[in-house]
Amino acid sequence: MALKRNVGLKGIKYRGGGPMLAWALHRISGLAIVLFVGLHVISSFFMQQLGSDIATALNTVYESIYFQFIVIFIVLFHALNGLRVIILDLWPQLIKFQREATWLQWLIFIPTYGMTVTIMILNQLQGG
Amino acid sequence: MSSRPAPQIGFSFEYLMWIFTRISGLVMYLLAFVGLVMAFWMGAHQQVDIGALARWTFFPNPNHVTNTNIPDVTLGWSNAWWQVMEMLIFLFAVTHGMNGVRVIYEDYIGNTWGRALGRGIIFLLWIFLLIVGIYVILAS
Amino acid sequence: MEVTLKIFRYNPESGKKPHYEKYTVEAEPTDRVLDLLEYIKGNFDGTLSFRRSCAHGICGSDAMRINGQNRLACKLLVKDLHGAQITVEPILGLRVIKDLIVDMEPFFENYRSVLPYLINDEPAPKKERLQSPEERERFDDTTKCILCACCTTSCPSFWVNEKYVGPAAIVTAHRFIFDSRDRGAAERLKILSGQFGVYRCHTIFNCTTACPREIEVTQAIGEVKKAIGTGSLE
Amino acid sequence: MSNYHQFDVIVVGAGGAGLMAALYASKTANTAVISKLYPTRSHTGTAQGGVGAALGNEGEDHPDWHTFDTVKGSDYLGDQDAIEFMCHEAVPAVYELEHMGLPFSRTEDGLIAQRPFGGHTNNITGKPVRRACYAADRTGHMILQTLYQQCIKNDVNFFDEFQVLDVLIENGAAAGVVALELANRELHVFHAKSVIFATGGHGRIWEITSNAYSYTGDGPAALLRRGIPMEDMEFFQFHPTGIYRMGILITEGVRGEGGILVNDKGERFMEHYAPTVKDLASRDVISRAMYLEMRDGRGINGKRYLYLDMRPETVNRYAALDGRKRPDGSPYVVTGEELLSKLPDIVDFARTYLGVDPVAQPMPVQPTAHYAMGGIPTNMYGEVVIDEANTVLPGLYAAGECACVSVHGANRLGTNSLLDLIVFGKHAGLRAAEYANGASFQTLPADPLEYANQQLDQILHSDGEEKVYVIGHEMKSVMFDEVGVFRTQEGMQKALEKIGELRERLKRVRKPDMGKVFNTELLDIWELGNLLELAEVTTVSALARTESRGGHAREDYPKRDDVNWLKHTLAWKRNGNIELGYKPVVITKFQPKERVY
Ligand SMILES: Cc1cc2nc3c(=O)[nH]c(=O)nc-3n(C[C@H](O)[C@H](O)[C@H](O)COP(=O)(O)OP(=O)(O)OC[C@H]3O[C@@H](n4cnc5c(N)ncnc54)[C@H](O)[C@@H]3O)c2cc1C
Ligand code: HEM
Ligand code: SF4
Ligand code: F3S
Ligand code: FES
Repeated sequence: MALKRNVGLKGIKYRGGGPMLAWALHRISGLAIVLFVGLHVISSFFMQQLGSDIATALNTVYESIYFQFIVIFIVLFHALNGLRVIILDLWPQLIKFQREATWLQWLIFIPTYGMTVTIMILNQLQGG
Repeated sequence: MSSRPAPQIGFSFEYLMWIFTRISGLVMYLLAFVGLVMAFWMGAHQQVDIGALARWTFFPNPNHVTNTNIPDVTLGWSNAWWQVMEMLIFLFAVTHGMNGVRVIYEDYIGNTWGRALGRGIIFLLWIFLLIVGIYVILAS
Repeated sequence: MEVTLKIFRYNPESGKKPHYEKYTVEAEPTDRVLDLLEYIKGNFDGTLSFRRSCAHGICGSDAMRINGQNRLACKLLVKDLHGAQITVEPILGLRVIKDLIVDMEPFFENYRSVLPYLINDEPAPKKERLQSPEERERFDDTTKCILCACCTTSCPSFWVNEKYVGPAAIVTAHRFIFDSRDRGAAERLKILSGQFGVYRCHTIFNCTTACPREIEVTQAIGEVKKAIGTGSLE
Repeated sequence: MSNYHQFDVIVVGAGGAGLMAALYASKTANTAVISKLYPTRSHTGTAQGGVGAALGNEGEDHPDWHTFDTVKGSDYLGDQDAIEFMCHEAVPAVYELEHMGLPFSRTEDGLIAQRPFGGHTNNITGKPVRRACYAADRTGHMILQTLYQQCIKNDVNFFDEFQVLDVLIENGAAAGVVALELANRELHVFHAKSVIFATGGHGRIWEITSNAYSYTGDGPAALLRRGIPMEDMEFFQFHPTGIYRMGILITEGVRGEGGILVNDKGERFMEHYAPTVKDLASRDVISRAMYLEMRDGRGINGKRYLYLDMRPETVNRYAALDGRKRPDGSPYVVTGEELLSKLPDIVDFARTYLGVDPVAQPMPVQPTAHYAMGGIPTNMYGEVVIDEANTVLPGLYAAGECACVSVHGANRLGTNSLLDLIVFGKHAGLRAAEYANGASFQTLPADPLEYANQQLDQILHSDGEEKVYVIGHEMKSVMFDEVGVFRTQEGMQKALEKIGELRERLKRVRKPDMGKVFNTELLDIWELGNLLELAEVTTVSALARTESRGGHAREDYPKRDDVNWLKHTLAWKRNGNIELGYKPVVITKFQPKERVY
């Protein structure tokens, strides 16, 4: 008997390198944003209609600076990686520059995210 | 050396959703860009912190704009134009996102039955989110 | 130099679970991994099973996962691995029959599903059909495919769903879709625009990295996606 | 019985010859192909340079020139009627491949591109002619893929990973084959009216070889055991340019595009051995020249290899010296990119296996065992003939490298093998179907599996000390040293003794894998048995032939001897001994002449 077709967690060990990681992050970030937006909408609804406590609790989480670090990371990554994917999809002849595209993506991501986070921390410190 | 008939453009569901994902991605960029530029134009530089700005960029809802120092900061920011803007971006984001969920689900599900079931559930969720979201926007 | 091979072992008849076994051999830096496997089979354990034929990367028999990446054992030299331990495992996403041998049938079934042959019912001329060097160049890259399955079995989309036709089948389809002599593009594009066609590809690029023939697999898939959208075969 | 199958035509082997035969046979008869490898893994896929046909797309050419070149290349041992047939059929056959979808490289006018190859000349000027139709440097790959694709299109039946062990011959006619299913070690009987063998060559007999692991001569060995003779087995081609120590082939196309061979002193030594065509002389001539250079200490650093140089500056310098022109009359000048686009796989091989960039550095090469001219005797319709009088064995056919028509005689010209596959594959297929449609099934013997079962049992019950791996290596090394490019009486005698010893030792191999699932060790042992069988036939045939001709070069008999040896060898295995017989060569238009290039 042959073994069952079963990739499971072995796939994670596959050394796909950068592009595979980017895809995994894109997928996770996309799901995370859906979750984030979805919960936010529903909690806003409850707050508006019932002034519910759950909503306030959730908002506290959402507005905490640590959570915002994460959310901004996720959104920024998803948006930039998505842009790379879109560009390569619409002009497949550029796919041979995929490596360069990935570099460029991080080149934009790191300063943008870094700056945002720094300003937020500075503001936080000032605001007390 | 030889001319051959080009195939007709095939409008398969998979293709339409695929191209929608790309287009909606670009549209969100555009809308966010407008939101960001106009926020600055309205004086965001002095009025809001960057977290709020980020949230506004994606969802230009005045509720997202807070500033402990200026009590009525959102005054100029809440009007019909922004409601339309927010609805648009919300529509695109939720549709794009729920379709993404569908794609992920269908990557894993091969059989027709499971696919139909999944599509049904995701479709209902999508409608539900849209209704609730638009209600919230209009009511705020 | 001395290298240790850690090899995935599974024998369906032994009743034992899959496990890894280690073998230490003396190797030249210019030895192929395949040479080491042959040596181990010949000297230590004759039951070790794997497929191979040409031994120079052109028949596509010996795709396996070496140090976590899909490679042809005959196209990878010891010196290129930079390490004293080499892990050898079967490719992912196909049923393991024995040791490094997997069931290739689903792979070939996907291949057959994209009409992998020239379609042209117009009466042929007495001599060759003409084709300019540029028209020939258009699909040159994808004619190199040896159906080794390195690409398809490195693709996470294929791992989770073997009905996805996979990069290898799309590469074959590409080879015909962009051949100026072919008339079956519409039919193939229709198949590939379906549920298990090109849109299961999320540009993960594992396939391109894995391809031992250095085919720009993801680009080929991208061109097919684009042809579906634009209806143009430029 | 689920392991019993019945087809009109059975094709054993799914390389170029097998698939071509299957395509044609399946048009009118119920046909199945049995192959021990997945069809696309067949050795045809490794062929690089091209398929020969006098299309005349890039300069004047005629099938008759092709015929003469082939006769001359064969050192006059080829049968001239068959050669003429093949060279004329070549032109429509190549067009047919093109129509099937084969992506040939193209000329500016959109025609099939052609390149020069060793031994192919303009019969008037003696200069090389562009006759090899190519698809970059993967012509065989494209032929194999295209034919397999056509088989899919036409719904041909395949039994992949089934290894044929035995052939059934009843009442003097073919009755079927016995095959082992690799996946579960079960034996199957394939009952057929016609059986076509297309199992390829047996180059694994030699140490340094361009041939695949699967090249173990299963077809010829099975037939030999059933009383069919082998023809011209002493003629085995050593290709001049194999990668040093690995044997991986560097196509003659490299020299076709202008590459040259140099020795340690940096000399283009082929000038001395073949003044007119130099590096494009036929393969036996070049391999021998290389051997002599190395023996006289002019190997690179005194070692046993030489350089193959295809750097653009070298190519251009010698092209200018030779006055080489492009088809449009302009001088021949190449760039690195151009070479790269015409020979991408070669560049890849050199980079991978040698760590050498061939556009910047020369490649170390040595002669490598390459092609079996000899094999199962057939006539030009693919029918197997079993004696000096060319008596046909009804229902049995062979085509491709395992067959000996003989169109290659004592030495095959490059590009003629792929041609052989498609021409004789096709005709074998047609004949086999025609025969099957007019014949009835032979009755099978009471226990068709008897022989195979008994042999397998013997291997499985073996419990000695010997290792297959070691025995195999000893055979390869003695054959390469003693029955290689140059041969002597003594050396071959030594080899023969060794083969006898190894055959005995093979009976005492250590206990093999007893499993049923993909028992590849069992097959390795079986295949080594086949190789030893054929090594013996090769050596016995070679010992008897006291002359030098084509691929068979004897130091003790350096001259060709047309008076005594212008004849084909036939070798039978009878009661454990090899018996030899001879049959005449068919000569039509060309009387034997001295062969100079
Ligand atoms: C590296 C290389 C380069 C070459 N380049 C050229 C070239 O440029 N031009 C040219 O004309 N020729 C060239 N040749 C020669 C030519 O490629 C071969 O001679 C030819 O491809 C042989 O084809 P075939 O159909 O006879 O056998 P193959 O293609 O080898 O097929 C043999 C088939 O038989 C099957 N088989 C074998 N044993 C069994 C068994 N026991 N049971 C079931 N099935 C079995 C195998 O699975 C396989 O499918 C080259 C050869 C090599 C090795
Ligand atoms: C500028 C903003 C955005 C851009 C450019 C963008 C771009 C993309 C692209 C190109 C894809 C397809 C990836 C693929 O096929 O591999 C994608 C997938 C996805 N997106 Fe977005 N997106 C954006 C915003 C969002 C938002 C706001 C959400 C959530 C509401 C979201 C959720 C998802 C999900 C869930 C997927 C599916 C992921 C997958 O298939 O792996 N995206 N996005
Ligand atoms: S595309 Fe590359 S990796 Fe995939 S099957 Fe073909 S040769 Fe192998
Ligand atoms: S790895 Fe898979 S997802 Fe696409 S780019 Fe390659 S086929
Ligand atoms: S053995 Fe042929 S590709 Fe490795």
